[in-house]
Amino acid sequence: QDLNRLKVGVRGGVDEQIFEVVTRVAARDGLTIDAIVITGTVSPNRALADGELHANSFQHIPFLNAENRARGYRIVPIGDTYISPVAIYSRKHRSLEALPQAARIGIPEDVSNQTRALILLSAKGLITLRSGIDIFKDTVTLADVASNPRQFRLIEVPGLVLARSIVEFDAGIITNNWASQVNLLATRDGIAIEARENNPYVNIIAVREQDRNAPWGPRLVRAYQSEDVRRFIAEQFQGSVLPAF
Amino acid sequence: MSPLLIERCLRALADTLTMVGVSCLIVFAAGLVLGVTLVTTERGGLFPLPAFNRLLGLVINGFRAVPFIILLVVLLPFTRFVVGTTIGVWGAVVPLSISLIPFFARITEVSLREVDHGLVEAAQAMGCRRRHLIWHVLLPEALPGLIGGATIATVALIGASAMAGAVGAGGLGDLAIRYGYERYETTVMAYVIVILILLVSAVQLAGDHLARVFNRRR
Amino acid sequence: MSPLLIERCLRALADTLTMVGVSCLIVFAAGLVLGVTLVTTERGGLFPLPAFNRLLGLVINGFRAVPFIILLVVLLPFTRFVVGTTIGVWGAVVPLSISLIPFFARITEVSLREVDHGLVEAAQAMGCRRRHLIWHVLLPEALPGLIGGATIATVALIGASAMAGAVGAGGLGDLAIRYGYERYETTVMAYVIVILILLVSAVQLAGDHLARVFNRRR
Amino acid sequence: MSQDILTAPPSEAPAAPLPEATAPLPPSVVFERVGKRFSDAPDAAPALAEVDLAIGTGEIFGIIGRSGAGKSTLIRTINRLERPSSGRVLVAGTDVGTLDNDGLIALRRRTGMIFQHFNLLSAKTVFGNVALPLRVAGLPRRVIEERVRNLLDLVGLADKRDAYPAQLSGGQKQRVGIARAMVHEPEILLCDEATSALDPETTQSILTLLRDINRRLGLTIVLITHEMAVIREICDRVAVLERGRVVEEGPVWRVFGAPSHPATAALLRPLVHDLPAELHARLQATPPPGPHETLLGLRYAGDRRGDPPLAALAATLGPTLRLLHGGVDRIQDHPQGLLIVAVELSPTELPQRLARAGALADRIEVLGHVPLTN
Amino acid sequence: MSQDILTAPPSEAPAAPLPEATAPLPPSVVFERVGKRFSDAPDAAPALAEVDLAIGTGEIFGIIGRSGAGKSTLIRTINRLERPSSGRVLVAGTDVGTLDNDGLIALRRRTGMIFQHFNLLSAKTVFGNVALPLRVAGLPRRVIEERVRNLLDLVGLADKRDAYPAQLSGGQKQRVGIARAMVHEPEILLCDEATSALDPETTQSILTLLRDINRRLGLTIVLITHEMAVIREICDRVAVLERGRVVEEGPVWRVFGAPSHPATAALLRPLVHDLPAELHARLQATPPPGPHETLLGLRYAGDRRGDPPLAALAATLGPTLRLLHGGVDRIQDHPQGLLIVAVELSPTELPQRLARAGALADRIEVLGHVPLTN
Ligand SMILES: Nc1ncnc2c1ncn2[C@@H]1O[C@H](COP(=O)(O)OP(=O)(O)OP(=O)(O)O)[C@@H](O)[C@H]1O
Ligand SMILES: Nc1ncnc2c1ncn2[C@@H]1O[C@H](COP(=O)(O)OP(=O)(O)OP(=O)(O)O)[C@@H](O)[C@H]1O
Ligand SMILES: [Mg+2]
Ligand SMILES: [Mg+2]
Repeated sequence: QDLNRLKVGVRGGVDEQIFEVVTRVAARDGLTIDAIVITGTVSPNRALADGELHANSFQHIPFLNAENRARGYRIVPIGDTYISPVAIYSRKHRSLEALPQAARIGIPEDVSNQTRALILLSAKGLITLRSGIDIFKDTVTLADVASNPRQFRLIEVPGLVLARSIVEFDAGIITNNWASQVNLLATRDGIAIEARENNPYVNIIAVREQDRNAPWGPRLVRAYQSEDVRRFIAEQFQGSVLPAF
Repeated sequence: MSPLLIERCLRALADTLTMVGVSCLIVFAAGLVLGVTLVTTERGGLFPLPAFNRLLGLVINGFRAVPFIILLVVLLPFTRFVVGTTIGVWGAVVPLSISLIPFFARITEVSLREVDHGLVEAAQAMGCRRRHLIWHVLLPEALPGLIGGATIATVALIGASAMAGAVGAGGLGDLAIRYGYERYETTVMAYVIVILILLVSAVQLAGDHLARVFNRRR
Repeated sequence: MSPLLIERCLRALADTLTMVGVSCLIVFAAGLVLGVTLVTTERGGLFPLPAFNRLLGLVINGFRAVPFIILLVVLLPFTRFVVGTTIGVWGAVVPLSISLIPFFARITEVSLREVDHGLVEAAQAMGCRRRHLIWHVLLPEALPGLIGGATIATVALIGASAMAGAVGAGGLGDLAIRYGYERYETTVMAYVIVILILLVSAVQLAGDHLARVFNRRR
Repeated sequence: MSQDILTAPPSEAPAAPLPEATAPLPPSVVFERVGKRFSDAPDAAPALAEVDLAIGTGEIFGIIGRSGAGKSTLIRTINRLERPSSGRVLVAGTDVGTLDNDGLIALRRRTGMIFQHFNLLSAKTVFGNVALPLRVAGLPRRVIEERVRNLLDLVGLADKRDAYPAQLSGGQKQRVGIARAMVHEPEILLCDEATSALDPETTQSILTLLRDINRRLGLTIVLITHEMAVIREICDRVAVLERGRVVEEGPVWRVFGAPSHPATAALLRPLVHDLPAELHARLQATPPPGPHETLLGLRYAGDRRGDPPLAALAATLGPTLRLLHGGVDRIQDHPQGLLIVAVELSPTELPQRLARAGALADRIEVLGHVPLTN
Repeated sequence: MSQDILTAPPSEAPAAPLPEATAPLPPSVVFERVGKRFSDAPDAAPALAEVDLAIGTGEIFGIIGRSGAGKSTLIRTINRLERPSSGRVLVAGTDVGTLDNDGLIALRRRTGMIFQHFNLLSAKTVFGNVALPLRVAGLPRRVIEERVRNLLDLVGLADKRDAYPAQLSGGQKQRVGIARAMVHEPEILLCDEATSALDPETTQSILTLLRDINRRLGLTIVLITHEMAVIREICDRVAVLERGRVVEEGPVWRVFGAPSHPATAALLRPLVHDLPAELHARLQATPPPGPHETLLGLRYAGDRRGDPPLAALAATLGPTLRLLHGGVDRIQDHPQGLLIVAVELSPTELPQRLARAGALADRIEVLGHVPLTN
């Protein structure tokens, strides 16, 4: 059945900010959105699966797939939101070529973002991964590194700290939510950036499978995928967050 | 500060006060009971039950050993059973309380151990039952220390409530983290932290005052 | 459990022991000093400096009011300055210590307040200087309570060290969170939590034992 | 007739002299070979060893002994605050060691205890402290209110009713302890130096109170004190503890009049009117050649009836007889004491006069001689 | 010559009688209109009010008074544990209220204090407690070791050296407090009921110790006690406190011999040998018709030299004269006391005999008459 009031779980930072605009847009359509800000990556899906939320908006597809697999949720995407490319940052070196032999490179420690970082490194030809990896399905860890010709030291560091302690490394691979906190813009400050095309890391609005066809779903997606939101993203994030609609 | 922000701060303050206030009541009540139980059932206590005491100690240690975030997840079914939801302010009260109860039990234990044994003997000599000893001797004599401990626990609770963001409960701590740290709006963070400091100072002042009032030993 | 996991557990245990051990030393030393300062400089104390006392109290409240994660971030430059790095075990020691020092200062304060004023008078009457009063009266007489408080603080430190995973320090708590919470490998989490409980229990037993040994009042 | 030195306690009924202990009352508290060790070290002296005593119902029983002799430890075994390491303690025929929790509480409610260190609850007012035994016994509020008020009046603390113990002087604290121990009208009262912090006047009024309750209600009192005057004043029997053992025991007049153990004698010595230091310093062992006085000690042990016959003494010892120091106390109507007198008699006269005076005192000693200078 | 009742303290040198207070020593402690209020309530009675006293150097000064009179509060102003609300306290000429921290510490190091409630550090052993004043004064370890050992020997606690206070009896604790107050050889010793928990024998040895140090080193002692015998034994002068005011003050023999204030009389009454209750009960105010004895109280106040002339009394009062109760104490060589005697005299004879005996005592009172039954 249709609803005029939705509880949506969002993550602090980018998602929260965007939803402030989405809420305004939706209101014009008579849809009230309670954006519940939830810290961390576990509760939003669980609360959704438990029916305490109608939808959430904080994750990309590979993460959702991993969660569905690991925890048996039946959560499905109903609309794309944005892509936020991962970049390689450095305060010491101006390009990938300038990285010294055995450089210290910080990478994320959580599984899906580590996958993303290693794929970026291999895409730039800095390392090679074992063959046969499907970037849309598989997860990659340090154990999957097949060759590392420049003997980079890849160090797992939480994004929070890596963003702020980038001076301690020759380079670091930082996801946007952490980088934006310290005013690092992928487009401006990255010495290498993830491809936008064919990028599996599209963020989405997710609902429970049973709500896939609920009438309020398209209204929510429509509010998100509006011009107001597009303009806001462009102004606010200056290229490090790209609308995926 | 914009009206929106002021409203958010007020909202967060209200959330924090609710979370902390309700949790406090639960933590004090349950922590006192457990602390008294720990002290009275130990070997040489008023009601020695060494095996039970060791078990209780182990359970308390267990709850203190588990990281909050795991406790939060493990407690989800219980939380839902008790308050009907696992998110928001009420969803936070249960894990917050449960993670602070063992802490306050230990604080209570330490305070109760300070009570002069001569006073317990005097009360025993007049034919006090154990409940009288607890009610008329242990608790009132330890009261200044207990109030001090409760103050520490309340501030710890305010600190722990910052983690309630993990269940979408909001509150001041979470607001500070979100603005200061996920949005990098440090002025807002500073405002929120000032409110937090005022809150903590108010709790501390009130606690100190009460402890002084109830200290009849000078 | 696979050899890899066993090795990880051992590694995490070592990390936890290092972090908690080093932080403990710092927390106990600084917390004692601050707690003694709080008690002695208050109005009616041994060395009344009410204005300073109020300021110190405010600073301590400030550090207790700021959520750990914000403190961690704010302290990053300081941490780098002191230990040369912001990550790993040593990067965690600084924020851990600094977040627990004010806590232990308050615990110390409560314990020191319990000391019988008659004993202070007796020492004053024999011409003790303030440092003698602190060294020969306040600290030894409060020792059982202080040991109890130190036990509570150590366990709290073990708990807080789980959050130190946020700076990549590793340790048992972090391992439990990573496996249990982010990867859903609950058996591993269970193993790690058992180790944590053993650790906490060992600390508690040792603390209880020491408090008993140093309690000369019975 | 002048009244101001007739200060017998006002509430004193014209009672007959106390019964002698020859007709023992049914025992209220019995110690059977009670021993207590605080340390496991085999060479450590025990705090109590083989204590055998029986205290009669309605008796006022005194325990004296040197500091550290074990008095407090002994009295604390009666209400099982201390468990003996060996032997047993019977109260009203029941072994207190075998009592279950309810039995123990019942026993303790029939017992009052005044502690050497007061042990007042610091968090309760004077009223609250004294009311506690009644509150835990579940008495109605009005009864409590009235009884506590009465007792506070009796111990002179009516105006301190709402003070906390920290605001009281030492003696005031002790009186709160006394009131608290008596408020529930116990059958047995254990007093561990109950009047040590009190001035003589207050002590007197407390002793009067104790004896009054003892006579009216048959209260059994076990009383530790260092003030021999207190023992003399109200105790029926007394036991002397020395290194944890009972070394002497009996009616007060007999123990005080003729102490048989050195420990007793040592405790009583300051009570015995000693020769003052000034006199002692001038004393010579042999009669000096010139005019001199001889100092005699006339001892009355109280075990025969008859007061020191001053007239007969004067007739026997001559017209120079002066009382220098000392006196006689009546303990349970037995006059006891030591008179130190001076007489001017020549060395030849002295022996025969002494021989004649022999019947006029229990014992006569020549203390020495003082030359007359003026 | 029998020796066993000659128990003058062994260390006593053959000293001349103490100097009378007519030649005052230079004052060591002076109270000038000292007042103290604990409560701000205007109607609350002050703990101290307008206390003016001067205590001489080398003097042993006693303070007595009813429980709650303000004795402890007064003595605590000397080393500024209590600050007076008004007036000032001078020690060796310096106002203690104006001392800075170093001055205060210096004063306190020249002062020892024995507390009414002992106040021993529970976390230190007996040795540690007694050694503390020396340790904080920075003495070398060997000196400390030796002095503490000596003092523990003197107070009889050598075997408890390593015990903690909780393992001691009340009297043992008090002796630790005494040793601790004396170990740094203070010039002024403040004793707040320093012997209240001690048996008479131990009390005696402590008093001997105190007087010994007083004589040898000129120690000034301010001493609160409820044991009048202690005052009589070692004090030079005594002050009586009542509701915070000094109501009487002077040499002990004068205050004790002729108390001028009712409070003093009340404190001394139990010391004055009262008529025992048994006798009192049989007393009649008017002479009965049949054969009877008359009880007389002969009072000696000590302000004239001369011991009770027993022979002259016997000659005056007749051959039936018996000593019933009471005695004479020598205080600072002044004999004082009350003799209660019985005589058999007819109502017509009595007045003239009493008139003749008038010169033989300071005061003679007729207490009453007892019919002779046998
Ligand atoms: N801290 C306090 N607060 C309020 N009143 C007090 C305080 N200390 C003492 N008093 C009161 O002051 C008066 C004098 O007390 P103080 O201790 O000097 O008496 P004291 O003469 O030593 O009596 P005692 O012989 O019983 O020890 C008492 O009435 C007491 O109740
Ligand atoms: N808890 C304890 N641990 C070890 N020894 C103890 C303990 N309590 C008492 N003692 C010892 O036992 C002995 C008897 O102590 P108790 O208190 O019975 O003496 P007391 O006769 O009451 O002496 P006082 O007149 O000084 O109060 C003392 O030598 C004391 O040191
Ligand atoms: Mg005792
Ligand atoms: Mg006093």
